[in-house]
Amino acid sequence: MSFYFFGEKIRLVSDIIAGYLSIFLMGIAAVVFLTYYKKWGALWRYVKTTHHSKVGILYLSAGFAFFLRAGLDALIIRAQLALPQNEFWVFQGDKYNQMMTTHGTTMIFFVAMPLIIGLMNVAVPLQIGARDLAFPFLNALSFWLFLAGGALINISFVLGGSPTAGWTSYVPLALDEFTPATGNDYYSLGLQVSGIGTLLTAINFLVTIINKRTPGMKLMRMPLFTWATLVTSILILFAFPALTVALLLLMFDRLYGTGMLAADAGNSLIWQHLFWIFGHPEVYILILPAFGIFSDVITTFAKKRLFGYSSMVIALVLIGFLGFMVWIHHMFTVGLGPTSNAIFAISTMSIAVPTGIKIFNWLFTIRGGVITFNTPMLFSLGFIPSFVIGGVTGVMLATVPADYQYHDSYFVVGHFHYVIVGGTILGIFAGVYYWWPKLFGFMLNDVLGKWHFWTFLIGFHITFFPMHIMGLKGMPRRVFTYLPEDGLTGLNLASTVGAFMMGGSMMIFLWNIYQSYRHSPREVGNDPWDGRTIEWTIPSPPPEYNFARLPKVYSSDAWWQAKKYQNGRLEAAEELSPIRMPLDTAKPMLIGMFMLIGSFGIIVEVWYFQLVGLLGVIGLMVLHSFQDSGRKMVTPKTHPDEKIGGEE
Amino acid sequence: MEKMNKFGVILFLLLLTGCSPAKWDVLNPKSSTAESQLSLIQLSIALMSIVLITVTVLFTVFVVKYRKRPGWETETENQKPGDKRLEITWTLIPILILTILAVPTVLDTYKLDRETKASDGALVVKVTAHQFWWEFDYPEKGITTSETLHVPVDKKVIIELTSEDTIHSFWVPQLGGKQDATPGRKGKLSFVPNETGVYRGSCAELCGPGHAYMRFHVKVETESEFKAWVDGMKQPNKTSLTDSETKGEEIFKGQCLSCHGSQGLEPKVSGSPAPHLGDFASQKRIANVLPNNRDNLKKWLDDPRKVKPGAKMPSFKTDFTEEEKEDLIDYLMSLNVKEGEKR
Amino acid sequence: MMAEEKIVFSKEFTEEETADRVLGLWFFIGAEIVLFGCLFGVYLTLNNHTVPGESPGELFELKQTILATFLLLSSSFTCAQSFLGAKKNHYKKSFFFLISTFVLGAAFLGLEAHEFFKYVREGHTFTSSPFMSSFYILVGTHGTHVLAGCTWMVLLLIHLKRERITSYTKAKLEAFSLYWHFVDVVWIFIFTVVYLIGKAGIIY
Amino acid sequence: MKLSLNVRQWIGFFLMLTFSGIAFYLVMSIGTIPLWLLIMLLILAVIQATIQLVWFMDIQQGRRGYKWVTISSGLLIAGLAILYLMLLE
Repeated sequence: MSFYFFGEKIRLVSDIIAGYLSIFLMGIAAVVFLTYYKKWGALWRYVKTTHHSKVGILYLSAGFAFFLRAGLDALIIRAQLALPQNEFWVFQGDKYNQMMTTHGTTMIFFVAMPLIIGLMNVAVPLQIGARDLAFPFLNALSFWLFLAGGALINISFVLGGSPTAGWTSYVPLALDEFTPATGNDYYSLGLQVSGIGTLLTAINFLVTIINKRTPGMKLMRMPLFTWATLVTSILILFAFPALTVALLLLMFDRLYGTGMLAADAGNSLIWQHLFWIFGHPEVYILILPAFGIFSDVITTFAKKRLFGYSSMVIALVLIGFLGFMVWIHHMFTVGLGPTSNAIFAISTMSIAVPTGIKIFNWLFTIRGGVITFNTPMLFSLGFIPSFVIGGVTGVMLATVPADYQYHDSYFVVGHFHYVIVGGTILGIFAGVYYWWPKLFGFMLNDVLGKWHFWTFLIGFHITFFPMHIMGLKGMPRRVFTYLPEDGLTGLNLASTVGAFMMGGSMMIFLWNIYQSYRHSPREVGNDPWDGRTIEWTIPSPPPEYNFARLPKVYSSDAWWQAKKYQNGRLEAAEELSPIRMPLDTAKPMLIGMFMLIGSFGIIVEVWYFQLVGLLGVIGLMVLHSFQDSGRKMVTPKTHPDEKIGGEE
Repeated sequence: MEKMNKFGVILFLLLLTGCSPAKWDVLNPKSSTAESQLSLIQLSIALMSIVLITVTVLFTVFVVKYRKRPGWETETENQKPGDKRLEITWTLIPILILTILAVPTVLDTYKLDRETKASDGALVVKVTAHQFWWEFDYPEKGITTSETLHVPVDKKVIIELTSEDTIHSFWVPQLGGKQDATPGRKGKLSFVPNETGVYRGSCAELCGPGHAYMRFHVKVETESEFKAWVDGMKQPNKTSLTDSETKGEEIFKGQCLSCHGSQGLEPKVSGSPAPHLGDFASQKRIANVLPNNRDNLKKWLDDPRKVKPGAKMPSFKTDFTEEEKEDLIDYLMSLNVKEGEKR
Repeated sequence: MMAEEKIVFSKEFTEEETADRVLGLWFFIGAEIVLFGCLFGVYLTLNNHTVPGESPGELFELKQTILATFLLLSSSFTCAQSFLGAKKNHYKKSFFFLISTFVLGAAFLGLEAHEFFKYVREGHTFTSSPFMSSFYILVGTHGTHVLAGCTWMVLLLIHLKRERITSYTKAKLEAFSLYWHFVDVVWIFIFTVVYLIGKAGIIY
Repeated sequence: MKLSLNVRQWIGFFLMLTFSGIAFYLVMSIGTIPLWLLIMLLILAVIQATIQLVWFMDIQQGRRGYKWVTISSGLLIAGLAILYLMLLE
């Protein structure tokens, strides 16, 4: 059975039908839920919001939704690889490549990035004492562009097949000569649209952190998560344009018949350079914010100042700078010559120095502290040894001749999962558990949290440690199967078991959210963790203007100092006065929608969709130009929990 | 606790696989190149173990010692928020460790490059990657083959790589690290095999749906065996054919030869669109997927793409009668390079 | 406990809001530098991937390009003057120079469109060779920026006409002038690297 | 004597026109470019860009340091990209 959808033949085979069914059922469930609990109004308020913490919640929830999807892809991949020459459902050959590509692309661009950006949205303005980001409208727009891009990549599976060329999408394989199905068009357009959103976010955070700090919050007094956000934003700012150009070339080559990336007419290596000029900083875009989260969490739960604050900051900046100087190490086997390879091997190794400084500073922050093992702290402690494994294998990969052996083998797969899961994902969980009470006013259950942590960590090691050995035994990455005589069966089976354990661990997390939502006590107060930074001075959840009066800050760990020496009160930097807040608007959502329509029109080559998309986006932007002066003047009242200013 | 997990995992895996690291391909090199790569791997593992152990020990000690417990309530506020001497120490020691690693890395990188460029009497093999098979062309010997690369032992081999379609990557773990085969570019790789045997090789760069089965073997032979094989390759396959084999040969000439070359039937030209079948009968697996036997061959002829996703070969299910298929299979199963024994 | 809320539409921006916009635009320009840098890199790489009968030397008509260059450089000057006028609260000067900027920008676009049509008529289309594709993408991306700038100017002119010079229009004009000058800087390099050097060819 | 911004912009305007004209004239009269002319053209372009950056993109308020930090970082990465892409040929 099959039908045509804008010229693309869609064959209704079992997995596609399952895809349609699940979309349909989830849609129905969502509608029923929203109607039954009368949540349409709340949803609409979220759609219209431009407020940083609500946009943060939107980012987090969309990110987790994509996490479930990409996790499902991972389980499919592991099920197919469990046994040699296995035939799990339909996921061999092209279908396996679809799963592998969506898993990678989604996890990086639509899970790790939005979850991190979500946490930034939630925490950064609070940490620096700002009312909102510098450009709230732009912030909402970034979210909806990201969602539009993510939606494009995700629906491609049921509209003619997902992209198949891996998340790196190397040409010539990704050109229409070798992958004529629309999958890779969805890749180029989806990443382009969400990339614009990410770039806007970066500009937004840069301006916010530079211009919007509360009086006394000097750069060298900022919490480490804010520092990490600053450096990350710089990386995004300069890395994403390279991806934009690469995707532009890919789109023109695939859809408009140019030959810039083709092997015979053009030059295929242009793609690899542009992609990795973006791609390596991207790795640091993912890990630096996690470093920031760990720094904040570890200081809070060890009840101790960060060891070597300034060297931590310098290390962050150094890692960010060096992140741009190492991309050739992804291309050692291309044959660019020994000089290139040697230079980039050394620059790659040198990143280990600032990273090492950070690790030891964390260790010495713990030393002499009073450690409590709450869930966020467990995730941060689990990170240290796990990430060090990923780090040392990274140095091993930098040794060029040895990398000829590791390159594109399962050793690399093991390495980057140790870095991304052992670093970024653990950091995200630590951050979510840590800032959850600030966001919602209740805590996540600690016992379930610990179950979540231990199952996740053990599952993680069982899944990814064997991969190093598989690589050393000669298993290349991105293969959908292997032969019985390869001697890889036991390792792969173990890895599959671990993957399903991690899947189960995610279920515990979801159950924890539900349980805590139902049963956790409300009114946790403004400082449930006995925190150190100024986000813990205001009520949870914060009022929309965050700080009725901005605090005056005299040191890093200002709130901790205030609790110790100032009777738990921070000096106010201003009198109570009306605050200019942005207006709610649905325009960002509509721009995202028109972007989606327009990009979809480009993919299926239907001119009227393209026109509608273009006119819609331009029209809304023109409209916004005449409405951007609207502000809400909010007169704040001090909250009893507010810890800024003298006793009232 | 973490540490225990990791040890548990490693132990569990070793039991499960029942093998020792000495048998892992990369750690069990059979050529000069792979040996020098292994020595770097060992050096880096040793150096990195120092780092890993230091961190793990400190981590465990600190977490256990400073956990909150009755009797451990300390003033954390007045402790030093940093220590320049300590921080300089853990900046300098990593730099030292990395220098120990960087020097041989750079030297080896240049050494490998020099070895690859110096052609001093080496055997040059032009390797062309196709979706999803490898073509091995010996320009000095005037022969072309696929699936199994034959090389003599203790003699330098230079592999010149290129690709016909997408990017592939040539990897034989036991003989040395990989090099990309990029269309429109030349990649180069060299090694001196030092032990006879058959080694597994594979494509390491995603090249399409059939990537997983884009494998090959390298057969390292003694000098005389290699000579015999080269001579054998230059001969027609077989002098006397049975009836059914003759019929099969006719079908082969009519239907298969336009894509597949076969030794002795047609002059071998490099760049043919499908693998060469000169020694088909000696291959372990059909198209690297199914064990090579008559039943599987029939399965393959009926629907190649079902057996190997993305295979370029069309289905011959309806083109031949059952009888013709049997004849063709008879013929294919007779294709073998009988080294030195031939006419 | 509930905070009072009042919605206002004020045509005055605080100094903070203006500073945010200008800083944001600087960062945007930083990203654009990398974008155009990559496009230049692609163009220079594919420079000699031509088909017979087309090469930069045979294709480019320098006389038209120098005219376009003069137009755009002048528009940059008028744009700066317009902002200078706004700074001195000189409405008429500001408005006049902004209109001049728009006219010059539009004329530049017209010339570029004319040039592209000429090439296409001669058979050098977007798909005829990687060289042509990368040329159209580089110059076309710049042209798109000019077009976006012209659209932006139309909006600015309406704002200026309606609001006269306020902190609100000044902030908008300031952001725009940064953008417009940057687009001009890119053109200087396109003119030199693509047209001049391309036309003459280099002796190695 | 410090010139007013207005005067500087007039000077900059005429300088830019002159430099473009010189570059145009040189190429038209010399033809194929020897190395010195290549360097000359690039210098002329850089001077024009600098005039734009310093005299035209002159924003007195806000944080001016970030202007040069952003531009130089952008140029560094763009330069690396151009260098490595050109090395491909």
